[in-house]
Amino acid sequence: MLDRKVKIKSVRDLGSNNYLLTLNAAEQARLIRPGQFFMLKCVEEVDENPLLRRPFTVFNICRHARSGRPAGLELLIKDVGTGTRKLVRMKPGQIIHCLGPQGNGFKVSAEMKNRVEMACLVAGGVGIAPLYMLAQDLMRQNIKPVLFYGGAGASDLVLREYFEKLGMDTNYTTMDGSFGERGLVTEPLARFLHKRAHRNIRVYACGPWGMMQAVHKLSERGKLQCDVSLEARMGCSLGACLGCVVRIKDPHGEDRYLRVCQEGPVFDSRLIDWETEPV
Amino acid sequence: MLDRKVKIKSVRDLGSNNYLLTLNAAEQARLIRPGQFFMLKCVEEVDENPLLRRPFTVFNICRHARSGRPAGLELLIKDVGTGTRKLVRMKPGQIIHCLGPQGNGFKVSAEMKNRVEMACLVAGGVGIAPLYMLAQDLMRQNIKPVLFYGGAGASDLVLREYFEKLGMDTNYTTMDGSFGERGLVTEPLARFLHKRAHRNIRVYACGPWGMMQAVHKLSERGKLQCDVSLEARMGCSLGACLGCVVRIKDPHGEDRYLRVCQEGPVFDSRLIDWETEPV
Amino acid sequence: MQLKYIMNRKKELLKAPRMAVEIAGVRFKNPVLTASGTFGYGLEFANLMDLNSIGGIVVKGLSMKPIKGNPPPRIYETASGMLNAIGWQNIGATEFVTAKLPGLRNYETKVIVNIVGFELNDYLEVARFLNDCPGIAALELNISCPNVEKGGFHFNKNPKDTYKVTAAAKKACRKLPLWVKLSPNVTDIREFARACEDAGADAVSVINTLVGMAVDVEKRQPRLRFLTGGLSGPAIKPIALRMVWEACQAVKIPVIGVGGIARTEDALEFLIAGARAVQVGTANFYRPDASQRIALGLQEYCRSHNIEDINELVGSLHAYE
Amino acid sequence: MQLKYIMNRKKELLKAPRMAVEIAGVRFKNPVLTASGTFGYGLEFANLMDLNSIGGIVVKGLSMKPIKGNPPPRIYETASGMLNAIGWQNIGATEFVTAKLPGLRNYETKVIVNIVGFELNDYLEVARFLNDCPGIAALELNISCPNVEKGGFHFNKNPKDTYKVTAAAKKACRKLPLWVKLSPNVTDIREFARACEDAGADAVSVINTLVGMAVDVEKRQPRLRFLTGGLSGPAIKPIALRMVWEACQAVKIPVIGVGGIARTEDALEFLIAGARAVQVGTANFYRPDASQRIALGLQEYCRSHNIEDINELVGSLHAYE
Ligand SMILES: Cc1cc2nc3c(=O)[nH]c(=O)nc-3n(C[C@H](O)[C@H](O)[C@H](O)COP(=O)(O)OP(=O)(O)OC[C@H]3O[C@@H](n4cnc5c(N)ncnc54)[C@H](O)[C@@H]3O)c2cc1C
Ligand SMILES: Cc1cc2nc3c(=O)[nH]c(=O)nc-3n(C[C@H](O)[C@H](O)[C@H](O)COP(=O)(O)OP(=O)(O)OC[C@H]3O[C@@H](n4cnc5c(N)ncnc54)[C@H](O)[C@@H]3O)c2cc1C
Ligand SMILES: Cc1cc2nc3c(=O)[nH]c(=O)nc-3n(C[C@H](O)[C@H](O)[C@H](O)COP(=O)(O)O)c2cc1C
Ligand SMILES: Cc1cc2nc3c(=O)[nH]c(=O)nc-3n(C[C@H](O)[C@H](O)[C@H](O)COP(=O)(O)O)c2cc1C
Ligand code: FES
Ligand code: FES
Repeated sequence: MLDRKVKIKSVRDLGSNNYLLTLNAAEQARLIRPGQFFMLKCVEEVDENPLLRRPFTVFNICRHARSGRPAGLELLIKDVGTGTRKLVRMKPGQIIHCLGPQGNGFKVSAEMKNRVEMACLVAGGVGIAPLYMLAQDLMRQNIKPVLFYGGAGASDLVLREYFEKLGMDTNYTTMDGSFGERGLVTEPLARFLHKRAHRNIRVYACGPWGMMQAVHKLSERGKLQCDVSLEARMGCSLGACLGCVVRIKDPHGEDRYLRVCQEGPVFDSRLIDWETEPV
Repeated sequence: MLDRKVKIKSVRDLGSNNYLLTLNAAEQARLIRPGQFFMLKCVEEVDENPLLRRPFTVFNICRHARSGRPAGLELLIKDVGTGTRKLVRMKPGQIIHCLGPQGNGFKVSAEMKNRVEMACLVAGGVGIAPLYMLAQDLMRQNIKPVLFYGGAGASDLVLREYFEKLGMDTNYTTMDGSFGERGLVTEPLARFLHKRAHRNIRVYACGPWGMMQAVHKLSERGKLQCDVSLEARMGCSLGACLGCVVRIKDPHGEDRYLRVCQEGPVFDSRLIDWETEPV
Repeated sequence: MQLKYIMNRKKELLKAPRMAVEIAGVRFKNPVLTASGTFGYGLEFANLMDLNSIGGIVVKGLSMKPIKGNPPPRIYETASGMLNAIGWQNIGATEFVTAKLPGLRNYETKVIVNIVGFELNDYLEVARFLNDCPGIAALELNISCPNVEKGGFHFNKNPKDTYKVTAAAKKACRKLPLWVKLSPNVTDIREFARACEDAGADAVSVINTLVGMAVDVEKRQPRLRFLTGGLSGPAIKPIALRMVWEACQAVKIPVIGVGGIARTEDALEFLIAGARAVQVGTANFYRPDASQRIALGLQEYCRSHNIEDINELVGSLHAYE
Repeated sequence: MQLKYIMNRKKELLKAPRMAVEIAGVRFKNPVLTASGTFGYGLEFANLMDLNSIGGIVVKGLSMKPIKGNPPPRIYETASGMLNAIGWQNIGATEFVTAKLPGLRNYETKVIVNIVGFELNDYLEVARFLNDCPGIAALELNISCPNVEKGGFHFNKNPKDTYKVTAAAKKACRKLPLWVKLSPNVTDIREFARACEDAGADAVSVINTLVGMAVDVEKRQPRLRFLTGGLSGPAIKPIALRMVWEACQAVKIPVIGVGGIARTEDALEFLIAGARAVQVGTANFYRPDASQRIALGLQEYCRSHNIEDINELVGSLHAYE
């Protein structure tokens, strides 16, 4: 974990309030594992509003053309409020404070390939962010990733070409039917899992709470392990403020709180108390 | 008085933390009298810090080359704190809220030339701001303006070339002796007034409180009318908050408060209670 | 063609949300007022916004005789807020009635007069005087100003005194509804709101400013000559909102929300928390048409959220189970 | 040449301002501490700043047994501030002493333990326990946390209760200096500071958070599941500073300033107003090395203002005549 002032390389408008932010943060890019995130100060000056940094997952590491060495971070940012708005309105060359990488990402290990045949990556909108590096990691372990990507309309399915270029199977859904199947992303996922009952499939999900809960239920029904990448309002990302917790229901019915910034953001979906949305 | 969103045309660095800000505010430029000021929101967004607008005198009106019609405002801005810093760091094309013209400026009338031979314009540092338009007005009435301009060093005597181009007599002082006479601006002024006792001279001063007080005393001694342009922290500039007052000592020794934004910023120096600095 | 136009217009009108609220029998065309001391006597803003667009104007605190106020510096800006120690400078009730009120009567906006006093009798005197002046919709008893050496603030230090001054003032202005403006500088605002209700107040305005201070570290001097001042602006909004919510739980009379309201969203928070109306204060200084924008914004919100009557919104907060 | 270098170096050292302050016999190398609940157990920040650069660390409020805390959402950002309703989540005193304190002892920075409790006995139990643990410089009695249903906050509602809990706690931790952390949600902080002093407290920390609230206007739900939360950050600085100044007028024991301190200038304001030391809170979140920067900044200020000893600055405010 490092706290650095980094330069904004570019801000690309992807439509539907989504932006791809590229940061010149080579030093930090070298440390990243899929699913980890960075805390960005959404303004140049440290005492300006918003005060608190905002968490964003790394979408991709960009690399030097020749050496292939990490050169910077690519972050997918959806403008949803004051902080994100200020961030995406910044100009190349401007400086922001960037702290990370933070959190426990997805654990993809070499021995996993013996147990896992296939991985379903389920994204709702900007929840796509952590899944690209995860897909690459899985492929390196010869685990076949299949993408399930849902949004309100076609324009919400940003950056899908990245996944297509990896040669992945993709399933798209939109609520308005403007692209892919009309309806919820859990529908094709349910059919997919139903057809492959008793196969060793691993599920990964990131998106709105309700969507992740639905994916969790499908996984439970199929007795599949499901990892979800959660969101919570964060004060510090250092484990100090205890502001970012999610409620955990342990097997004995006792509840307790884990910090999304430390014990997460990726959790086994069976741990989560799905009745208590943390945001 | 108008409240407009205006575009920044340019920000010119004059050295020593002074900047010349040009605003595309033709509509408002047409309304100005010398000594009036504008309230600028020092940030683009209205709910950002600093919250309150900041007052700045108009230094000059820039005009269309051909028609000679007012095209915008030139303001001399010294970076002394958060608000001014944000303002001078803005880029051409950015938008700010601009309210004005506000306040009572200098009253230069046609009948004045019968009573007044000559005018001493006394400036301390950025206090030069209201004096350029005043000098032009005086010259239009055939009253000869003489400039007394003091600063800490040569680089504080910004924009003096504007006055020289008008063909005015100028007297410069610096505390470090790097330009003009070494010492306080009141010294050459005192000599000047002493040599011309019993002449109909009018004095105008703008600068630090202590300097204006000294000029006031010199004027009183010479029984000359002296107008000072005061500073005060302003909440609204509309006469509503009562935050910007200066203490007035009336002839009966009773004190009361006048609003710098409404009854000022230009006051007859004899009115002022010089013991109570308003900032 | 014309008929169609009329029909459409009628539909539109039917669809237009009802924005009026009532406080103690007085109807305000919408729940947006301006806060005392931040909008002068109203007319100062006539060039910058449409005074008719808002529900009401609460004018600067008035005493019977003019008050000079505190020596400067009187204001200082802080993070998302400002301190002020104006000290009740005002032109006096007589001058207000002769020089300002006639101008205000040209607008269809309700005028509420905030009244100040050092002692009980000061309040009563001005209340009695204004009671008979046409064009005033209500009085707002300011017992919560922290910026005078021995001002009415002491009436807001314990609920018994609050009761006393409120009851007496209520008697003094029988014709006019009486609002009481409460201080946030207390341990429990509910006690004070209840004291007002018990004493016959028709509404409470919550909150006045929080006492604050700032220091010039170069001069090692207070930033305000009065040493302390009242903190206002967006910085205090969370505190004001909490107190409004508490007051709403404690009393049945209407609560008027004040403190850090600068945008439509802020006003909505207060209404949802239970405020019958809101007052826009410090925001008037940096955005002179803030109150008009908020009034329009509320209407827009109601329209887009299918709320037919703004009163549906009042107190509609549903807590977590 | 070398001699000259040594002489110069010596001069420099002689010139270096003395930054240490003393509170109840404990020497802090400089007056900058971190505030409870905003710096975890200290070690979380070890990678991001030099823990040795600051005077002390006040760790997260501890109870004897671990506490789970409140359900989320627990925090929300507001204008220049934030609301929190953590609800005393902590690992418990035993775990702290075995798992955290040994790591902290590797630093030359004083460790102060903030203690929480629902009832009198909770405080005494943990105070007694910590009293015997080496490596703790002082205890800070937190009777001012607004974020637990029936937390110690009630000890801060009237001075008598404050006296009672302080006197009892003082007895329970005879070996350690006792600081009491006061709530700003009161009518007169002086009464509470005096109660602490009378009860034998060695210092008071002023202030904890102000109770605030925020509403999601789309969901019409509170932003925090606990409904209300404690407001902290730059927004509250003017209030904190005023209360520190008031407390300093009221008591002779040292006052430790807390509330919205994010920059050197903020710390200076508190010291000049009379605080013997300051605590940096919310700023740690958005600038993890804020406390170190402030410690350095204070030294720089002293140097450039020819202040030989930082204690000269303490209480050096000169009011207007
Ligand atoms: C570990 C982690 C990783 C994240 N990664 C990404 C990422 O890669 N890309 C990305 O765009 N976002 C990501 N987020 C979410 C992102 O941090 C928030 O969108 C951001 O903090 C909002 O800040 P703001 O100031 O713009 O919104 P605020 O002004 O704080 O909130 C504005 C409004 O939006 C609501 N809101 C807040 N967050 C969200 C949200 N995520 N979706 C919808 N509404 C919201 C708030 O409740 C509020 O009503 C991540 C969050 C976490 C915890
Ligand atoms: C009628 C009027 C006309 C003015 N015209 C001009 C003008 O033409 N050009 C111009 O540059 N300024 C002018 N000023 C002053 C200008 O308004 C202030 O410098 C500005 O408001 C400071 O804002 P800030 O946010 O940068 O400083 P703040 O952050 O508010 O203050 C920073 C620090 O500087 C101090 N300070 C504030 N104002 C001044 C000052 N004027 N000089 C020195 N220290 C100060 C403060 O006390 C504080 O310690 C005028 C003021 C008035 C009342
Ligand atoms: C400069 C100034 C003057 C004020 N004068 C008065 C007053 O005369 N009477 C009163 O009841 N409140 C007065 N107030 C308090 C406001 O009416 C309001 O309660 C407070 O500022 C909080 O609202 P805000 O945050 O929207 O400004 C004044 C506030 C300011 C900033
Ligand atoms: C997330 C959070 C947790 C806190 N926890 C505690 C605590 O456990 N004990 C305590 O005495 N104060 C606690 N506080 C209050 C701070 O120590 C401090 O008094 C307050 O935040 C004001 O300072 P600031 O504005 O610098 O943050 C907490 C504050 C925050 C923001
Ligand atoms: S964000 Fe502070 S503990 Fe997780
Ligand atoms: S600035 Fe508000 S009255 Fe002058």
